[in-house]
This record gives sequence, structure tokens and C-alpha cells, in this order.
Amino acid sequence: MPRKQAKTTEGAQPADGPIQFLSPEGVLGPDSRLELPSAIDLPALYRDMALVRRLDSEAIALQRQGELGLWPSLRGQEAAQVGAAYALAEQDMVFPTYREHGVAWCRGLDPVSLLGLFRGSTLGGWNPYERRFNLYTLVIGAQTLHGVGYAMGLVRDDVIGSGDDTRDTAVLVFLGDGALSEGETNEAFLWAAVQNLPVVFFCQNNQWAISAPYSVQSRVPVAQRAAGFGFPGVPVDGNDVLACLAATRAALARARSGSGPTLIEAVTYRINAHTTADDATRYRPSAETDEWMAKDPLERLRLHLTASGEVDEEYFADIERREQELAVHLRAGCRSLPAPDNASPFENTYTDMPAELRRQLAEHAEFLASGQEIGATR
Amino acid sequence: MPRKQAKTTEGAQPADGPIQFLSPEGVLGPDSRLELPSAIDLPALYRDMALVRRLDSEAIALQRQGELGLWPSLRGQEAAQVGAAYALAEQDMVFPTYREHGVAWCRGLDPVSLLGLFRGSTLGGWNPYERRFNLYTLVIGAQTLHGVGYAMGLVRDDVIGSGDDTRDTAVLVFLGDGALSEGETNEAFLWAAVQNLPVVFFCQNNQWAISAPYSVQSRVPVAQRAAGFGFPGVPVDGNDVLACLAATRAALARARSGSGPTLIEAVTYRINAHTTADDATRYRPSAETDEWMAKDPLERLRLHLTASGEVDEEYFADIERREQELAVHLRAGCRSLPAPDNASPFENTYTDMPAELRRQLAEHAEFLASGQEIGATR
Amino acid sequence: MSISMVKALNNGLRKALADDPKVLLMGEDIGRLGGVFRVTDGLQKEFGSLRVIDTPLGEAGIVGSAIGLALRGYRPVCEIQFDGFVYPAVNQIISQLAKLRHRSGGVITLPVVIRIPFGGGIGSIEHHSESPEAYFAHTPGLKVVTCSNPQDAYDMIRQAVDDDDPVIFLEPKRHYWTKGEVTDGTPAPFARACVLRSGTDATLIAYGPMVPAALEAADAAAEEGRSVEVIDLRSLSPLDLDTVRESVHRTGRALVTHEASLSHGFGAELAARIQQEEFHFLEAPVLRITGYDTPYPPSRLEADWLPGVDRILDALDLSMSY
Amino acid sequence: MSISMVKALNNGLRKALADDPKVLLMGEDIGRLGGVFRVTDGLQKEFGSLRVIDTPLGEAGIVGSAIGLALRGYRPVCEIQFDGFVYPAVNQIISQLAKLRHRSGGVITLPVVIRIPFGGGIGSIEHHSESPEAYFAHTPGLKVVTCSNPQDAYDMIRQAVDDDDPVIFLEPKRHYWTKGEVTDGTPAPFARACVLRSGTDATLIAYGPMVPAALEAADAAAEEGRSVEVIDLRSLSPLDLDTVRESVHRTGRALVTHEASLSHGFGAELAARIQQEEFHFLEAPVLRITGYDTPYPPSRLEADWLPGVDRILDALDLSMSY
Ligand SMILES: Cc1ncc(C[n+]2csc(CCOP(=O)(O)OP(=O)(O)O)c2C)c(N)n1
Ligand SMILES: Cc1ncc(C[n+]2csc(CCOP(=O)(O)OP(=O)(O)O)c2C)c(N)n1
Ligand SMILES: [Mg+2]
Ligand SMILES: [Mg+2]
Repeated sequence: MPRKQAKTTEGAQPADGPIQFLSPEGVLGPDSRLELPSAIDLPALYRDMALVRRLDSEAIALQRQGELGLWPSLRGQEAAQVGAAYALAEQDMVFPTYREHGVAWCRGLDPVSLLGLFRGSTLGGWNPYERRFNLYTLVIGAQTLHGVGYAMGLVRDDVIGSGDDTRDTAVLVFLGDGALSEGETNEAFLWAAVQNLPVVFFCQNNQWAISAPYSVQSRVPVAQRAAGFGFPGVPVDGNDVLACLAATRAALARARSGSGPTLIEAVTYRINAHTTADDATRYRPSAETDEWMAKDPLERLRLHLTASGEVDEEYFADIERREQELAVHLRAGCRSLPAPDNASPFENTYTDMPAELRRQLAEHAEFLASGQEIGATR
Repeated sequence: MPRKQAKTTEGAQPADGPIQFLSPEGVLGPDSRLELPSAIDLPALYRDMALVRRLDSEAIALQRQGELGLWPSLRGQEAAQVGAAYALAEQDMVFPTYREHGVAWCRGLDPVSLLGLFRGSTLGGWNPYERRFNLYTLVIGAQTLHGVGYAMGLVRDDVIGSGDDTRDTAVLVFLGDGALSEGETNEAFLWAAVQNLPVVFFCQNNQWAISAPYSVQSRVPVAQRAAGFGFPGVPVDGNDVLACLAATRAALARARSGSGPTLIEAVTYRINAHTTADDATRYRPSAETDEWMAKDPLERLRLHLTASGEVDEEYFADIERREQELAVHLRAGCRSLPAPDNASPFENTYTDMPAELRRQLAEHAEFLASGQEIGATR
Repeated sequence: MSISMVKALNNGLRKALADDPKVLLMGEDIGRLGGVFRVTDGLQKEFGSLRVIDTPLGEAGIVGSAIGLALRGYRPVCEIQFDGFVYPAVNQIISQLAKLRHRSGGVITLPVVIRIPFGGGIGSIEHHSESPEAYFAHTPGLKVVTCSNPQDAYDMIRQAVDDDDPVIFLEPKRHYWTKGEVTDGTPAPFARACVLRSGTDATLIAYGPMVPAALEAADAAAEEGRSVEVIDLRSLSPLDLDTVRESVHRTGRALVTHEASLSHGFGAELAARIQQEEFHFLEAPVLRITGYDTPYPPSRLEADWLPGVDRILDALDLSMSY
Repeated sequence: MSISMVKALNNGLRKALADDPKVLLMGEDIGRLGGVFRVTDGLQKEFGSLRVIDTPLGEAGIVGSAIGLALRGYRPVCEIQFDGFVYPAVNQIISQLAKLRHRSGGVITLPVVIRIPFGGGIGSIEHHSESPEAYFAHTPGLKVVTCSNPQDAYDMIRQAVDDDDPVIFLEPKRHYWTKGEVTDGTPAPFARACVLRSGTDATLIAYGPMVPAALEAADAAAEEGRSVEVIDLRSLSPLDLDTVRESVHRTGRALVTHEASLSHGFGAELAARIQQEEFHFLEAPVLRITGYDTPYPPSRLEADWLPGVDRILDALDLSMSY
């Protein structure tokens, strides 16, 4: 593990460690820095984490079967994503990276729509306005500025600080630990700070940016960066769904009230390789992964739910059924994703296709049409 | 004055205010955070500040006379620049912006060489290796990364941490308050921090980036930014040449010893408009300028020198003579700066001129040669 | 009313701000100062600092947050202070602004305008005289336009704001203070080139900074009995090839002029198109009169380095000699 | 020895590192991992982490600090992980790297190499299949080269490192795993194009990713009795126009192919040059077979979107029909 501060030791937390309510052993306890969220549907949280994990596993399987070109696995980060997503109000806007399948799920996206990008049948896959969940952004850091601009729009729309929970709106921007090194991310922090914007930056510090451990990006914890720009940074145990939810909820409330931005560092771990195309054994010891497996975000909530008697066997059986349904849905959905139309790039480059592009499309169509014959002779 | 922390109140300094040894009234006193530098040639410091101010005034005059296209005045920032420059060892490398005429002067550059860029007769003007003073960089923030790379080279050359004062080397990078907002500057901070590089970032916070007050760039003091990246930020009274010298000396020593980077914030003021092309009356009240005039960096040292009896009238007369000489040198030098050679862009684009560029140069030369005749008929 | 291009742009932006509350201006020093060229003079006072925004000193931030604002339904008009300072924003422009419509299958529209004073000839220092138009014209998803006179400036800036696609709006800074009549009539179509002067012997194609020199060259040529047609392209992307072809088809000779370096400059595409489309009708090769393949020189050299009337006329001689 | 292009580059870089202690490699994931394409595999282990540097995730930082290293006497070789991620570095490349020699009146030399895997055809996601060569070729002060086979890869990467000018070194990623003979002989001059196949009916000009398709098309044409000369440009800037002219002068017909979008793509400059220099010898207009003027499509469309053998042959038909 590359960082001292990231260490979530078994048992008691050091006062300056990440905020934690739920220990890896499933013991629920207070943290002096944040209130334990009340009226939380813990069984629902666990169910969503489980389903999201299954979504991820199925996508990996689809990649192995050649149905997807690539898949960036979220495994290990279910608590961070589901916890953050549960804190969102419907009107809030989300700017994800390319790994927030769990947030997409909680936002109510059909998970099949997440596959098109990695299948190569689309560059997008869903309408970002419908569920207020922006398209995935692959260029590291770029989405942080889009979130900032959107938040500038919220200020101008006067939908912050009214006290009306169904009206006041915030932006939740996701980023990885690697994104902290891009200039654009730092510009986003600065703009958010200076304008006191209603934006929450949620950094999943999964300890790795492909093969680069966090120590390549920084010598101090993520949360400290925010202070340098003049807004709060909050480290939370990213494998504790309650800590993630509580911290994000507080930060979003702060943002909606007009009190400005927050940077949350969810200390977590990328259990799988960077993507299915990556080979993590080249750069990190399996012992490290094992260590983090022991802090599994699902397991600790399962232990807690079981011990507290809140759920019964039927609850787990129901989850298993839903997982099966999800798997079937994903497999069928993936294979029946529509092939992209050859005309679509031409049609979607501009609002109205310029004459030259029309000419090129016609040429392209003619070429494709003649392809059958030509293919035969040549 | 846009910032609270930047306020240098008359008299006692608040403990978290910028480090100050010499008050605007010329009273010398200790600051608990830094040792008052000993064995400093105060008369020399004052003399250089006076000469640098004269250099600046002469350049402004030359611009008014049409000899220069533009001039960015350093007036008000003499202490910051001369103080920082006095802390340099010969082997250290400097990366200036476009306003460090005072540093150039102390580095021993012929001040005439500073004029060519603003006269339009060159884009450079001096050999950056000779005095270890890089060319001016006009693109805000870009030089910060060059300084970082140079410092990476120092680490690889193994010229830090040996304890040998004539060998250990550091980099001094200048930047303005506006530069703090560029992504590249923040990448430079991050790289310097992670690699613990021998670089000192010297930010002259002159309160303005053209028409933007510091409050447009940040809601916290400059020095705090450094902490966000994990290295020290040191605020100093930028109008106190001793504070600037002491802080830079300490930071450079730290860098040379291998202990890593420092960001110094010299809290100062841009007395003149951004450049001779700018009209500051459009965006800032003259009362603000007046307030800062009262904290003039030269005046306080003059008061101190006079009060302490360290200098006599001849000393000031000598400075006046040198100023006159400098003025004459600048005026004559400016007018006799060589006109650039039409072939030089072609010759200096690549190490060896490619065939196509040779063809273009020949065409250009032919065109110019034919110009006389053609000009007559057309 | 005869006004400068700066004033025409200012009027156009004022009208855009007044007509649509979703229009915002953002950039460095555009508020209190009114921009270093005063194009936005008085607009912050009139429309407030929430609509005319003095931004931090970060071009990536300007364009990146403009994208976010557009996603929220705004129509931001960004000012990049000088041509040479657009490069920190290029990542947001090329990878995001130009591509989001395509990426989203047409769901997202980004009506963002990026105003850039461009070109040389004003005696400025490095990075203040760049001609980056080819970079943007080579980027699908962007529209790239420029104006050469106050009337077009006034009309086109409003058309750019109204356009639902991202527009790179290049302002020829050396003509900022040139005056011309500006009226409130029906503007020419946004993407249409304009034949400024008709002629029969050759077609001279120019845009933005070089248009006045092109007209001057045509005048001089006329004195020598040569009839030169002058086309002001106005829209660089999309390119109004019809207007160009129609002209060259008649004249059989084409010359293109721009300040940017020759190689891979805008003229290359024009030459490539014309030689292909009008192959049988060309009496001479398409000739280019442009800046050289060097970085922009120190300003004391720019008058010679930049293409001008004499070089255009030399090229015309050469063209006619075929 | 028959090795892949990846291995050839790896060998070339190893040799460069061994030959000169001032040579450094820097980039994201190039050390332990050996780069996402394994081009730098094993080099950090062999030369240490001070010489093969895993950098933070910032492309401006990579190029900007490479400039500083070069100012200190080093010869950094930067890796940009994918073509689409070079844009954050464009400000340092265009305003600093390309210009510092000129700015300093020739005092500063910056022997910086920027390696970029480029082009499409590997079924990848957005930003991983870009062809940015024209942006760089339009920037005076940069050299731009690309290789199409392991031997050139091995030779040219070392020549790039040895060169005292900044070099953008474009690696056609879809041929990374293509094998070929690599020997240690005297390499062809760095800036010279190469006639890969001689012919008499038409000249087909290609580079990097499109070279194999060009050769294949020439083969197919030969079966139809057409003799096509194939030129691999290798150096995009400076351009070896002599080789191109000599060929077109003989054949009277020229075709250019590249993956990048048509408008203002590399082919535009070639067409402009050829039509000017060989005006009287062209039997047909210079034709371009390129990507379309859209952003790169989703990978399921790329096989059709990208130019290929059939489109080249169609263009050849068209050329011959003049
Ligand atoms: C600007 C840019 N540079 C490089 C890449 C290649 N790349 C893709 S993911 C990645 C690592 C990102 O790490 P992090 O931000 O920690 O996110 P994670 O993948 O761990 O979720 C890199 C370098 C990119 N997508 N964008
Ligand atoms: C990347 C970039 N954007 C914009 C500019 C235009 N510009 C020149 S100086 C300046 C203000 C710089 O302010 P600061 O960094 O505080 O330095 P100062 O001029 O006060 O010394 C601006 C915006 C530039 N030179 N570079
Ligand atoms: Mg990560
Ligand atoms: Mg300033």
C-alpha cells in the first residue's frame, strides 16, 4: 500500500485517518467528524452493491467472450460508488469518468447502455439529460471542468441556497487519483473555489492509475489538495458505504446551500487490473490485493446485516435472483445492441450536415453499396 | 487591496502575515519565523534597487519615444526581484517571466539586451546559459515546467546535497499571481513535490493580473497552495528586500541540500499599469496605488540607511551618477540594437535548414531584392 | 453608420446578450477592462458580472467550463486574449468541444463560440500574431469563421452565437480599428463566401487579415489591365467550395493568400480541392501567397515576412505566365 | 532477425540509452509496466528509474519538463500514451518546444523526441485512434516522422534521438505487432522518403499506417495490369518533395492516402505541392484517399470508415480515367 494515510487499520481509526463508520469486521460505530447517517436502508444499499458487482462480473465475462472490446472493472469500489450515488438528489447532475458503472446503476440507467461504448457500437450510449448522468469521459480530468461549468450554470439559474430540497441542485464530479495530476483538474478546483460553486469532487483513490501507484502522483493525501485551493477536503473509507454516503450527502447539502465545493477522497482499491486489457501482475504484488480483499466493501455490510438480524435468507436469495435476471438482461442486451449506422458519424458531426460532408457521405454510401461486387472481383 | 492576509499593516505584523524585517518606516526588526540575514551589504542592495528602478523608468521613456513597442514595468517590485536575486549562487538557474528586469540586472546581463524583445528586434536577446538566466517566457505559467525539468536534470547530474556550496545547484522560477491559475503551473508544483526537486518558486503577488485582482484567481493566500501539494509555502513582505532575500536564501539552501521545493509568495504591488499598452485607471482606484506607494520598497531602505548612518551623501550622489550612466547606456544601446536579419527566422527554425525552407528563403531574398524596383512602379 | 470592427463586434455582442438571457461572455479581462482590445467594453456594466465573466487566468478552464455551461443550456461566448494563448485550451476544444455532439449521437449540442483575435501586423511580441486557423479547420465538429470588415463582424458574431455548433470565431486584429458602414439589414448566410470584386482573369481567394491586401492587389492589377476576382471566404469550415469553383471555373486561375505558414496552411486544402474539381479548367496551378515555414518573426521583420500586395502581384504574374 | 515493430522500437531505444547517458525516457506507465504497448519493456529495469521515468499523469508536465531537461543538456524521449492524449501537451509543444530555437536565435537546441502511438484500426475506444500529424506538420520548428516497418522503426527512433531538433515520432499502432527483418546496417537518411515499389502508371504516396494497404493496392493493380509506384514518405516534416516529384514527373498521376480526415489533412499539402510543381506533367488531378471529415467513429464502424485497398483502387480507376 503506497500511502500511510490510506491505511485503514483493523479496529480503531487514527483520528486523521479516513472517516469510517463500518469496520471491515462489520462493526458499526461513530466517527467524531461526521454524523452517522440515520434512516438509511442498509439492505437496499447492500443489494445495489451486490448487483453492481454482478454487473461488473458479467461485463468482464462478455469481454472474455469477445462481445466487448474492453471493460474497466469497478470491483472493490462498489461502496464508494453506491454510497456517493445514494446521496444524490434527482435534480443533481453527475459527471463520471469511465468507471462509474455503480453510479450509473443507482441513477437508474439501463446497464446495457453502459456496454455500447466498450463494444465499439457507440461513443456514448445514453441520453445524459434523462437521468442527469453525463456521458463517460475518457480523457483524464476533462470532465472536472464540465462539472464546474455546469455548476456555474446552476448559480445563474438560481437553483442553490433556496432551502427547497427539490429545487436546490448540485453537481457531483467523479475523478480518479491519477486525475489529480492533470492541469485541468487543478483548474477545476480553482474555479470551483474562487466562485464558491455548488460542486462536489468525489475522488476514488483506488491507489493506482494504471501501473502508477499513488506515490507517483502525490506525496500527500488527496484531501489536502483542496485546502490548497481554499475548500474542504474530506477523506473517507471508500470501502465503507456509510461513510461514503454520509460524506457525500453532507458535501452535496453544503453545495446546494450555496456554501461551496468539497473534495471527497474515498480511500479504496482497484481489485482488478486497470481494464481487461491490462496485466496488473506486471506492476503490483498480489499480497497488496489480498490485503484489500480483506477489507471488501460488500462483505463488511453483509456481516453487519446478518449480525444485526435485519435481513433473512430470503433477502439474499432475492438478491441472487435479481443478479441472475441482471446477468440474463446484460447478455441478451449486449448481443442485441444495435450496430452503429455508417451514416451516423456524418449525421452527428454538425447540427446540419455541411455540403462537403453530404458529398462524402454519398461517396461513402456508394462505396459501401458497391463493396459487395467489388469485394468479389478484388 | 484584495486580500486580507496580504495586508502589511503599519507597525507590528500579525503572526500569520508575510514575513517582514524592514517596516515601511525603515525600522529593522526580527521576525520569529526566519533569521534576519547577517553580513548583507545593505548599501549595495539599495543601489541595485535604485538602478533597477531607473532602468525601468528609462525603458518606459524609450517606449514613449517609440523606440520600444511595449514595456512591462517592474515598479514597486524592486525589492522582491533584487532580494530574490541576491540569494542566488552563480551556478543556480533562473526561469523568469517577462517582468524580471531586476533579476536580470543582478544576474549581470547587459540591460540593453532586455530591450530587444520589446523593440521587436528579437524574440530572445541574450544567451540563457551565459548568466544562467533563461529567456523571458510570455506564455503564462509555461516556464514553471521548464524549471522543473531543469531541476530534474540537476538531480540526475548529482549536483544537489553534496554540501559543497559552489557545486550544489538549485533552480529559481519566477511567476506571477495570475500564473497560479494555469494548469501547467499546478502540474509544475506537483512534479516538484513528488520528486522533491531542487526548485524554488518565487511568486510575486503584485495583486493584479492585468485587470484581474488576486481575488479572481484565488480565495486563499498563495503560500497555502504549496501545502496542498505537500511542500512549504512562505509568505514574505515583497516590499522588504531583506525578507525576500532571507526567505529565498533559505529556500534555495533547502533545495540545494536535497530537501525539496518551496513556494515563496512575495506580497507586493504593480505600481504601474500591466504594460505601457494598458490603462489601469479603467479597473483600479488610484487610492489603492497610493496606499502601496506609501510602502515603497526603496524608500524604507533609504530611510533605514540614512537613519543608521551607514551611508553618506556621496553614496547617494554616486548612485545618481550611475543612474545617469545607465540611462545613457540604455538609450544609446537601444537605438543601436541591431535590426534583425531577414534570413534569421529561416536559419533558426531548425538546426539545419530543410530544402523547402532554403527554397523559401531564396524566394524571400529575391523578393526583397526586387522590392526596390517593384516598389517604384507599384 | 461608420464604425470600427471593434465597435461592430461590441454592438453585435450587446445585441446577442440583450436578445437571449442564455448568452454569456467569459474570458480574461473582459469585464471591467472591456478586454485588451475593448471588444467587450461596457458590457459587464450593462449586463452584470454573472453574464460577462472575468475568469481566472486559465484557457482550459474557460473552454472546459463553457462546455459545462452549454450542457446546462447556456450559450457561452469565450474570449481567448490572443491567438497564441489558445493552445492551453486545445485539449478541451479538440477532444471535447468538437466531439461531444458526435459522441452523444446528436443528443448534445454545444453552442459555444470561441473568439480569438488572430494574425499579425500590429508590431506585437511573440505569441501575439499567430494564425492557428488550419488546426481548427482540420478538426471535424468545429465551425471556423473570420470576418474582414465591420459589417461582417457585426453580422457574423451574432450568427455565431445563434449557431448550435461550436464556432471558432477569428478576429483579424490588425483590422480591428478599420472603420466601415454597418447596418441592421439581412446578413449574408453564415457559411457563404462572398465575391467582393468580380473579375475574369484570375480568382484571388483571401479571408480575414488578408482581404484588404487582396482587394488592393486587384486594384493594382486592374491598372495593369488584369481583371482579378476577389473572394472573401468568411467561413473556413465549412468551406463554401461552390463559390470558389464557380469563379475559378470562369477565370481558370486561382491564388490563395493567408498569413499562416505555407505548409499545411489553409491554402493547401483550397489548392487540393481546386486542382481536383477544376482540373480541366485550370490554366495555371493554384498558387499560394503565405507566411513562411518559420515561427512568426520579431515584429521588426513582420512587414517583410507577411505576404502583401507585392507578393500577390508577383504570384499573379507567375500565374498569368502559364 | 524478424521482430515486431514494438520489439524494434524497444531495441532502438535500448541502444540509444546505452550509447548516450544523456538519453532519458519519460512517460506514463513506461517503467514497471513497460508502456501499454510494451515498447519500453524492461528498460527501466536495465537503466534505472532515473533514466526511464514513470511520470505523473500530466502530458503538459511531460513535455514541459522534457524541455527543461533538454535545457540542462539531456535528450528526453517522451511517450504520450495514445494519440488522443497529446492535446494537453500541445501548448508546450507549439509555443515552447517548436519555438525555442528560433526564439533564442539558434542558441538553444532542444533534442526532445515525442513518441506517439497513432492511428486507428485496432478496435479501440474514443481518443485511441487519432491521426494528429497535420497539426504538427503545420508547426514550423518540429520534425514529424513515422515508420511503417520494423527496420525503419529501429533506425528512425535512433535517428530521432540523435537529431538536435524536436521530433514528433508517430508510431502506427496497428502495425506494432507486424514482424519484419531488422539488421544493424547503415540506415536510410532520416528525412528521406523511400520508393517501396517502382511503377510507371501512377504514384501512390503513403506513410505509417497506410503503407501496407498501399502496397497491397499496388499488388492488386498489378494484376489488372497497372504499374503503381509506392512511396513511403517516412518524414512528414520536412517533406522529401524531391522523391515525390521525381516519381510523379514520370508517372503523371499521384494519389495520397492517410487515415486522418480529408480536409486540411496531410494530403492537402502534397496535392498543393504536386499540382504546382508538376502542373504540366499531371495527367489527372492529385487524388486523396483518406478518413472522412467526422470525428473518428466507434470501432465497429472503423473498418468501413478508414481508407483501404478498395478505396485506393477506386481512386486509381478514377485517376486513370482522366
Ligand atoms: C489525458 C489522458 N492521459 C492519459 C490517459 C490514459 N489513461 C487512461 S486511464 C489512466 C489512469 C487513470 O487513473 P485514475 O485517474 O486513478 O483512474 P482509475 O483508472 O484508477 O479509475 C490513464 C493514464 C487518458 N485517458 N487521458
Ligand atoms: C497562457 C496565457 N494566457 C494569457 C496571457 C495574456 N496575459 C499576459 S500577462 C497576463 C497577466 C499575468 O498576470 P500575473 O501572472 O499576475 O503576472 P504580472 O503581469 O502581474 O507580473 C495575461 C493574462 C498570456 N500571456 N499567456
Ligand atoms: Mg486510480
Ligand atoms: Mg500579477
